[in-house]
Amino acid sequence: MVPLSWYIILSAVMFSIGVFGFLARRNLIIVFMSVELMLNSVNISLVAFSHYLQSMRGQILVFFVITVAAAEAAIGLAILIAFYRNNPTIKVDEINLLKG
Amino acid sequence: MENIILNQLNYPVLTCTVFLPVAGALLLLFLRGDSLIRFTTLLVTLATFVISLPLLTDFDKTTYKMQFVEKHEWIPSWGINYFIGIDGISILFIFLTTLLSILCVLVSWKAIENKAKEFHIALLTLEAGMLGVFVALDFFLFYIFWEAMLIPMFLLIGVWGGPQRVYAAIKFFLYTLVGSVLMLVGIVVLYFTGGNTLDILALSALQYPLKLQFWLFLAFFAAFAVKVPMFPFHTWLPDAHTEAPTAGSVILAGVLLKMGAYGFLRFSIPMFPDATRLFVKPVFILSVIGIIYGALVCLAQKDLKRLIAYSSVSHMGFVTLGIFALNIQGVEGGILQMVNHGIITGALFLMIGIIYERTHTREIAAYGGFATLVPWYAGLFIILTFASIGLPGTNGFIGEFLILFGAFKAQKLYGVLAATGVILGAGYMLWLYQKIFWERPGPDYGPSGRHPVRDLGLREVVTLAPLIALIFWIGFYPEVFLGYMHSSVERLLQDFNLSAYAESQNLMAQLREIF
Amino acid sequence: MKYTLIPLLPLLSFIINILFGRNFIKDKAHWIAVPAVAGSFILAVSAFMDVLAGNVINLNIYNWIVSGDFQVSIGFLIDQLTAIMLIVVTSISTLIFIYSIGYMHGDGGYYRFFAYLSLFVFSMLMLVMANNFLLLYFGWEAVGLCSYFLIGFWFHKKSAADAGKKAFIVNRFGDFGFGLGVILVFLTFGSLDYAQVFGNAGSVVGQTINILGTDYDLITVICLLLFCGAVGKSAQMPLHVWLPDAMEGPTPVSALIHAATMVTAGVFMVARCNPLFNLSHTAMNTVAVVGGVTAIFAATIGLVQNDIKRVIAYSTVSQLGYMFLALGVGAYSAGIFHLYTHAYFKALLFLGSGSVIHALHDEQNMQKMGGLKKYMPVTYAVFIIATLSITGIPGLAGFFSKDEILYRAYLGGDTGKFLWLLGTAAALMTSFYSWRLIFMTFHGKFRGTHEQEHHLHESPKVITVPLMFLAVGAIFAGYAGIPPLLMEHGDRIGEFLSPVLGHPHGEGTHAEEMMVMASSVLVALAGWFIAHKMYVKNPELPRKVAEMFKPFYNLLFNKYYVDELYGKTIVQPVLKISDKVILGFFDAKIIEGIVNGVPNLIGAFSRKFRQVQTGLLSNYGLAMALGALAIIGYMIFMR
Amino acid sequence: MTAPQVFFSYFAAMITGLSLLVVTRKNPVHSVLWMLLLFVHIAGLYLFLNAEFLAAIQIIIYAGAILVLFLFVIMLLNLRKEETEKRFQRQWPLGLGIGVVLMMFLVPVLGNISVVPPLGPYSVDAIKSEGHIMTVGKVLYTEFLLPFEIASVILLVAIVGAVVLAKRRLE
Amino acid sequence: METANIITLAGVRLIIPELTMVCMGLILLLLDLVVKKKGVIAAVGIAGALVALYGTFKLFGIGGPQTAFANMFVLDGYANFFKLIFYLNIILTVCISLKYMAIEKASFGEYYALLFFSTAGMMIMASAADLIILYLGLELMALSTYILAGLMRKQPRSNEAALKYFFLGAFSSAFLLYGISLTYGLTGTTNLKEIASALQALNISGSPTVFIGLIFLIVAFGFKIALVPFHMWAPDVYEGAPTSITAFMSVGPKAAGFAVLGRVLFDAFGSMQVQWNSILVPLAVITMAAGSILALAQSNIKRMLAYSSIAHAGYMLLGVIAGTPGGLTSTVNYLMIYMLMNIGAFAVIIMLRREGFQGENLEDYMGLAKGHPLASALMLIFMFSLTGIPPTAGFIGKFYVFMEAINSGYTHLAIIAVLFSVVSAFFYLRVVMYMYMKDPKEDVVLTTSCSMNLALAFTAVMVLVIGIFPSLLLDIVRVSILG
Repeated sequence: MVPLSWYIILSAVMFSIGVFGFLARRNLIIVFMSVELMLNSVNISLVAFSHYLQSMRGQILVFFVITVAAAEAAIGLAILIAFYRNNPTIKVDEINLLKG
Repeated sequence: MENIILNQLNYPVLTCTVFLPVAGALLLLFLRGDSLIRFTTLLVTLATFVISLPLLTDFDKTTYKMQFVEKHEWIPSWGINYFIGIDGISILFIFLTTLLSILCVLVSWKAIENKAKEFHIALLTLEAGMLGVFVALDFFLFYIFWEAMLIPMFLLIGVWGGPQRVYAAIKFFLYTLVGSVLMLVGIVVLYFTGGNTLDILALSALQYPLKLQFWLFLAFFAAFAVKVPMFPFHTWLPDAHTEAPTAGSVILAGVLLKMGAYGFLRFSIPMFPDATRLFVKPVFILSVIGIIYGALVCLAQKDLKRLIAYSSVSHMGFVTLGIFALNIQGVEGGILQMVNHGIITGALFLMIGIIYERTHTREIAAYGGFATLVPWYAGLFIILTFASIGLPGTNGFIGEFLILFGAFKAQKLYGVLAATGVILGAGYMLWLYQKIFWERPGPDYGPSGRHPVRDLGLREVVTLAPLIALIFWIGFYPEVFLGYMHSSVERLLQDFNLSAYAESQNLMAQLREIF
Repeated sequence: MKYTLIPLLPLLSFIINILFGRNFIKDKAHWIAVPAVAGSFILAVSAFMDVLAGNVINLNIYNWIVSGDFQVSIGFLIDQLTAIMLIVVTSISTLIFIYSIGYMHGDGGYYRFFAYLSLFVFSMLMLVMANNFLLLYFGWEAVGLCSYFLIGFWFHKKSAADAGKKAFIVNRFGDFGFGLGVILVFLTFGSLDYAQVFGNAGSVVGQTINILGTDYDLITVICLLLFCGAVGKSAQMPLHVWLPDAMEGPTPVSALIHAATMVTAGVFMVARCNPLFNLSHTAMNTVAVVGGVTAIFAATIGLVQNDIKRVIAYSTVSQLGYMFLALGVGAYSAGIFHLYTHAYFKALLFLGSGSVIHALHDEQNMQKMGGLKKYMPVTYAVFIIATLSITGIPGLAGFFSKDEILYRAYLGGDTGKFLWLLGTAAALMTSFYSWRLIFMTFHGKFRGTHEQEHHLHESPKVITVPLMFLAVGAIFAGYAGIPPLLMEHGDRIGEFLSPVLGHPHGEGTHAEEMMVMASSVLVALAGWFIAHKMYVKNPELPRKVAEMFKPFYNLLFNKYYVDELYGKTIVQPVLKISDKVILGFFDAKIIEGIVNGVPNLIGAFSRKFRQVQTGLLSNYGLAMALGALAIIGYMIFMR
Repeated sequence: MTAPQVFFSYFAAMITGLSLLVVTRKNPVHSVLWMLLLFVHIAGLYLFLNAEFLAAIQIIIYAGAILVLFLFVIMLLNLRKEETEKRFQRQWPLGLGIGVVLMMFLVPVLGNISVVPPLGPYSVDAIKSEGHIMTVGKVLYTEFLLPFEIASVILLVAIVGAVVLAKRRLE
Repeated sequence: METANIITLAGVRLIIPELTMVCMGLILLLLDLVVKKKGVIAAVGIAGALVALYGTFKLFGIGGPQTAFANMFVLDGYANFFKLIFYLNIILTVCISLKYMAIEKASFGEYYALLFFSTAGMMIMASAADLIILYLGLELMALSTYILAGLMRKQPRSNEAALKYFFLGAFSSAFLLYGISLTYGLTGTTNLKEIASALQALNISGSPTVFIGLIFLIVAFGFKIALVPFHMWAPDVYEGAPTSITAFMSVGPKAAGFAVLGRVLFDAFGSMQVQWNSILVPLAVITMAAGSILALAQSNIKRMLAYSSIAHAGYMLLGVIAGTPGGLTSTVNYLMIYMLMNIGAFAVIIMLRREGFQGENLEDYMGLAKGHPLASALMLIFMFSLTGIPPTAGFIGKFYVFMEAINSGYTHLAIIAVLFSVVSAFFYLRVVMYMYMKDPKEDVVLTTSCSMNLALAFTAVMVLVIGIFPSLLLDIVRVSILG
C-alpha cells in the first residue's frame, strides 16, 4: 500500500515547483502554466485525501477546481490578449507601467 | 445622580448654547452675500452669548455639583449618553468662548474677504466645538468635540492664514492629533476599567490602581500637554498663532489653549490623584522651564505675533504651575489665569490684527513711534501690556499672584523660579512696547507716508472694549469670577486629598509598583 | 467714608483727563487735576487732625481676593504714620501740580502729563493708605507704572524710553523679592492685614524656614525679602541704577516722584513693618548697612556729575540711604522725619533746577551754566535755602532730621559708630556737591550760548510761588522734631509717631549729642569751604584735581561702572542666550528638529519604501511567497 | 517495495520531472507539450486512486481544452523572439530559493501525515459497486448542487469576460 | 448525512437574493442587446439590487441562523449584514459609474452584469459555511472583478491592472486551495462547523499540518483584503482600473474577504485563536504601517487611496484580532462605514474626470474649493472621515475597533494603530490642503449627473449622520451579529 504521505509530499514538491515557476519565469504564459501546476498539485493531494478518507468531497472539489481552472484560463488568456494588443510584450519584467 | 442638578430652566440652556452656532452655520450655507453673512454670524454669536447669560445668573455658587445638566440616552449599546452640564470650573470658559466669538466676528469684518462664507461657517462650528468641550460630561461626547474642533481650526489657519499657513495648519493638526489619539486609547481603557461607562462623573468617583493611573495619566497628559502647550511640546503654537488669521489667533489663545489645562482639572487630577502626585514634580519643572523659556525666547523675537505666541507659552506655564500646586489658591489662580490669558492675549492678538491690517508687517523692527500716530491704540495696548505683565489692578495680577502663592505654598523653590518669569515678562513686553510705540515713527506710516495708519475705528473699539473692561473688572473685583469656582475647586481638592494613598509611600516604592 | 475720597479724587482726575483730555480738555487739564489733588490735600489735613485727636482709622471696604483661606481686602488704615505721609504726599503734589501748569505749558502731552500725575497721586495714596500688604503692593506697583509713564513721557527720545523701561524692570527685581515676601508673610501669619500680622509678629520668633536644605530664621527671611522691594523702589544699592536715568522725565516728575514721594515708599514700607524688622537683628543690620553704604556711595558719584538733575538724583539716593540707615538702627521716627523734611528740600531743589532748565531751554549740563543768580534771583534764593537745609545748617529742616539720624547711628554700638562715620563723611560730600551745584550754576560767568543768554529770565509766578511755599517747608518743616537737647518735648513728630513706630533704643549723653551735632555742622561748613575754594576762588582747580586722581575721577564719573557691569553680566548674556542658544539653537534646532524630523523621516521612509513596489508582477508574487514562508517559518519552527 | 509503491514511484518521478521541464523550457510550446505529458501522468495517478471520472476530466478539460487554449494563444501572439531571450528573470535565484525552502518547510511537516478522521462511506468497494461516475454524479447533483450551479455562473462569467475583453468591437 | 431531501424549497428561499443578483446579471446582459440607453440598464440594475435587498430584508431574522444545501449555505445576521454592504456597494457603484464609464468609452452592458455577478460571488462568500462554496464564491467574485478591472481595453494601465490582478489572484487561489486541501485532509470535511468539531474531537488544533493549512488560508484571504505583504497588487490595480471599479473593488472584495476571514477563523478555527492571532497581530501592524507610510509619497490620488485602503484593512483587522463576537462586530461596522466614505471619496474623484482630463493627480485638486465649494466640502468630509476625526462616521468605526481591541487586551496594538492613524492623517489632510489652501491652476469642470449627486448626497449624509448618531448603525450591526 502507498502511504498517504507520499502523495502529499509529491503534491508539496509539485506545488513548490509551481511556485518557483511563477516567481522565476519571464514569459507570462509559462507563469500562468506554473499556476496550473500548483492547482494540479492541490488536485493530487485532494484526490489522495479523498481516497484515503473514503469521502467524496475532495473529488468534488477537484471537479470544481478543474472547472474554475478552465474559466480562469479563458479569462486570463483574454486579459493577456487584451494586454498584448496595447503592449506588445508578455515579459513579466517589462510590465511596470504602474508602480511606486 | 446625587452629583448633578438637572437643568431648572424651562429650556435646555446648554444644548441651545452649544448648538445654536451649529444651527447658524447651517443657516449660512443657504445665504449669499458677504455682508449678510457677516451680520448673520454676528447675530448668531450675539444670540449665543445672550443665551449663555442665564448660566451666569442662575448658577448656584454654593455647590460643587454639575448644574444645568441634561442627560439623554445617545448610544445605548455602548452605555454612552448625551450628558452635559457645567460646574464652577467650566462656566467661565463658556462665558469666555461666547464672548470671544463675537469679537472674532467683529475683527474679521474687514480682514476676511476671501471665502467669507466658509470662514464664518468654520468660526461658528469652532465655537460650537469649543463650547461642547467645556460642557461635555461624557467622555465620548467630550472627545468628539475635542477633535471635531480641529477641523475648523485647521481650515482657519490653513485657508485664511499667512504665508506659511499650510505648514502651520498641518503642524497644528498633526501635533494635537498625536496627543489626542493617545488620550483616546486612555479613554477606552477607562471605559472598560470603569465598568463600561464613559460618564465622567462616575469615572471620577472610582479609584484606580496606581499602575493604571500612571499610564492613563501619561496618555491624557499627551493630549493636554500638547494643547496647553507645555514645554517642550510647544513649537506648534508659534507657527499656528503666527500664521492664523486674527480671529484664529484669538480663539487659539483665548480658548483652545485652555482646553489642555481644563483637561488636567477635569480629568487628570480627579481621576488619577495618585499619579498626579507622582507627576507634580515633573509638571512643575516643565512649567517653570516653560515660563522662563517662553519669556527668554520672547526677548529674542523679531516677529510681533510670534512674540505674543511665545508669551503664551510662558503664561500657560503659570497656569499649569498653579493647577499642579494642588491647593486652592494655585488652582483658582490657574483657572482665573486661564480666563485672564484668554482675555489679555486674545485682546493682544486682536490688537495685532488691527495694526497688521494697516501696516501689513509683523516685523517689530518695522514699527516705532506709533504712540504718536495712533494714540488710542497705544493707550489700549499699554493696558494690555501691563495686564500681561501682571500689574496689580489688572486681571493678570490676580491670577499670577494666586498662582505664585499656591506654587510657593506647595514647593517654595518652584514658586521662586516662576516668579523670575514676572521679571522677564516685564522685560519683553516693555521692550516690545518701546519698539512699537515709542521713539520716532518711521516715515512710512505717518499721515503722508506710504501706509498712513489711522487710529482705532468704532468697530474696533467696540471689539476691544469688553475685554478692557474685563481686565479691570477682574483686577479690582475678582470675586465676581472667583466666586463661581470656590465650591468646585474645594471639592476637587477635597476629593484629591481623600485619596491620600500615595502620600504615605515614598517615591521609589511607588515607582517600583508601577514598573 | 470721606477719606476714601483722598485717593479717589486724583483717580477721577486721571480718568477724566485720559479719556477726554486729547480731544476736549487739552490744555485745560490742570483745571481738573489741581482741584482734585488740592481736595485730597484738604481731606488729608482733616484726616491728620482726626489722627491727632487720637482716632486711628482702619476701614475695610470690600474683599478684594478670596481664595480658600487666602483673603485680602481693599481697605484703608489711617494712623499716625499714614497721616504724615498723606500730608507730605498731598501737599507736595499740590504744589508740584501748580508748578507744572507753568512748567509744562505748551507741551503736546499736557493733558497726558496731568493724567499720569493724577494717577500717580492716586497710586501713592493707595500705597500709604493701604491696610494690608497686598494693597500696599498694589500701590507699590502702580506708582512704578506711573513712574514708567512719566519717565518715558517724552517717549520719542530713545533715552527717555530706555530709562522708563529700565526703571520698571529694575524695580521688578526688587518687587520679585517683595512679592515673595508678601506671600511668605501670609503663609506665616495667615493674613496680610497689618493689624493681624504685626499683632502676631512676636509669635513666630525662632521659627525657621528651609531653603534649599538650609534653615534660616523665618522673620529674617521675610524682612529681607520685603527689604528687596524697598531697595528697588528707593534706589538703594545695588538697584539704584534706574534713578539717575529717571531724570529723563520732566522735572516736576523728578521732584514729585523721584525725590519727594515714590522713592521714599521703601522707607515708608520698612517703617510700616517695624514690628517685623525689630525682631530680626540681621535684617536691621542689613538695612542699616545698605543705607549707610548707599549714602556714601551715591554721594561720591554726586561729587563729579555735571548734569544738574543727576547731581540732585544722586543726592536723593544718598539721602534715601540716610533714611535707611536710620531705620536700620531702629530710629524709625528719625527716618520718617528725614523723609518728611527731605521731601520739601529735595522737591525744592528739583523744582529749582527745573526753573533753571526751563530758563535755559532744556539745558541740563552745569558746565554750560553759570552766573544765573542775577537773572533768576528767586530761584537762586530758594536754591540757597534748600542747600542750607540739605547740608544741615542749624535752624533749617534738614539739620534736625539729619542730626537725629546721625545721633541715633552713633548710639547704635560698633556698627552704629561706623555708620555714623559713613554718614558724616557723606554729609561732607553732600555739602560739597550741593554747593558745587550752586556755584557752577549761579556763580561765575554764563558759559552757555548767546542765544540762551539772550532769553534768560526768571520763571513765571506759577513756577516761583510753589517754590516759595516749598522753601518755607524746607526751613520750618524741621521744627516738628527739635531734639530734646535743644528743647524739652521738642521731638513732637517722634512722639506723634511713637504709637506706630515706637521709641528708639538707647540714650546718649548730652555731650555725645553735642559732639555729633557739632561734627555734622562742621563738615557742612567744610563742604562749603572746599566747594567755594574750588569753584569760586579757583575755577581751574577742579580740572587739576581731576587730572591728579584720574582713575578715581573716572571711576566716579562713570558711576563705578555699575551700569556697564549689569549690562555685561546680566542684560547682554540674557539677550544673547535667548537669541543664540534658546531661540536659535534649542528651539529651532533641537525641538523643531525633532518635531519636523520625525515627519521628514517618515517621508523619507515612504519615498524609499515605495521603490519596493517595483510594478513587477513577479516581485509581488515574491513578496507574497516570502510572507507566507515567513509566517510558516515563524509559526512552525520558531515557536 | 511493493508493486503499488513502485508504480507510484514511477508516476511521482515522472510528475516531478515533467513539472521541472514545464517550468524550465525556453520555448513555451515545448512547455505546453511537456505539460500535456504531465497531465496524462496525473490522470494516471487519479486512476490509481480509483477516481476514473476525474482522470477522464483531467484529460478532457485540462489537456483537451486548457492546454489547447494555451497553445492557441501562444500561436496567436506569435512569439518569435522567445528563442533568443533569457527565460528567467533577475530574481530567479530567489524564486528557486523560495521553492526549495517551501519544499523544506512542507515536506517534513506533511511527511508524517496520516489519516485520523473517521472514514466516510465511500470506500473503494462502495465506489466500485456503484461505479465512480455514478457516485460522483449522485453527490454532485444532490449535496453539491449549489456549488455546481455557482460553477455554471463562473463559466458564464468566463464567457462574458472573454468576449468583453478579447473581442474586437466596432466603436 | 447525505440525505435525499437536501434541496428543499426552504433552502432555495434562502438563496433568493443571490438568485436575484445572478438573474439580474443575466437580464442586464440581455437588456444590453435591446436597450441602447445605459441609464435604463443602470436603473434596472439598481431596481434589481433593491429587490434583492428587500429579499434579504424579508429573510432577515426569521428564526435565527438557517442553513441549507447540506449545511453549505448559511443565512445569519452576519451574512445578511455583509450583504447589506454589498448591495449598497453595488448600488452606489452603479450610481457613480454611469457617466464615468461613458467618458472612459467602456460603457458596456456587460459592465453592469459583471458587477452583479461579482456581487453575487461576494454574497455567496458571506453566506458560505463550506470551504467549497467559499472557494467558488470567491472565484466568481474574483473572475468578474478581473474582467472589470481590465474593462478599459484601450488603456494600457487598465490592461496592466487586470493582468496583475489576475495573475496574483490566481496565485493566491492556489494557496487557498492548498489550504483547503490540507484542512480537508486532516479533518475529513470542508464544512466550517464540522471542521471546528473535528479539530476538537481529533485534538489536532496544535498540529503543524493544520497550521500550514490555516496559514495558506490566511494568505489567500489576506490577498483579498490586501494585508501586507499580500497587498502589492492593490496600489497598481486600484490605480489602473476604472475609478468606479476601484471604488467597487476597494470595498467589495475587501468586505467579502473579511466576511470569509471572520467566518473561517471564528467558526472553523475558533479553537486556534491564539495561533491565528499571533499571525494576525504582526500582519496588522505592518499593514497599518506600510499603508500609512507609503501613502505619504503618492501623488496619484487613486493610488493614495489604495494605500489608505491597505491601512484601513489593518485597522479592521484589529476587530478580528480581538477575537470576540464584539470584535467581529466592530470590524463589520468599520467595513460598512469604510464603504460609505470610500465610495464617497471616489465619487468626488470621478467627478473630476472628463473628456481629456484624468483628474487623478493631487495637483488637479488645487484650489478646487474656489470653484466648487460643495464638492470640496464633501471631499473634506470624506477625507476627515477616513482620517477618523469626529463627528464623522470614520471615527465611530475606528473607535469601535480600538475599543474591542483594548477590551481584549491589545492596548499596545491600539496605541500603534492610533499613531499610524496620525501618520495617515497627513495624506488625507494633503488633499484638503490642495483643495482649500492652494490657488487653482486652471478651471476644473466637474462631471455630474443625477445619480452621482444622489450617491454623493447619500454617502455624505450617512457619514455625518452615523458620526453623530452612531446608534443608527450600531444597533443594526450589533443585532445582526451578536443577535
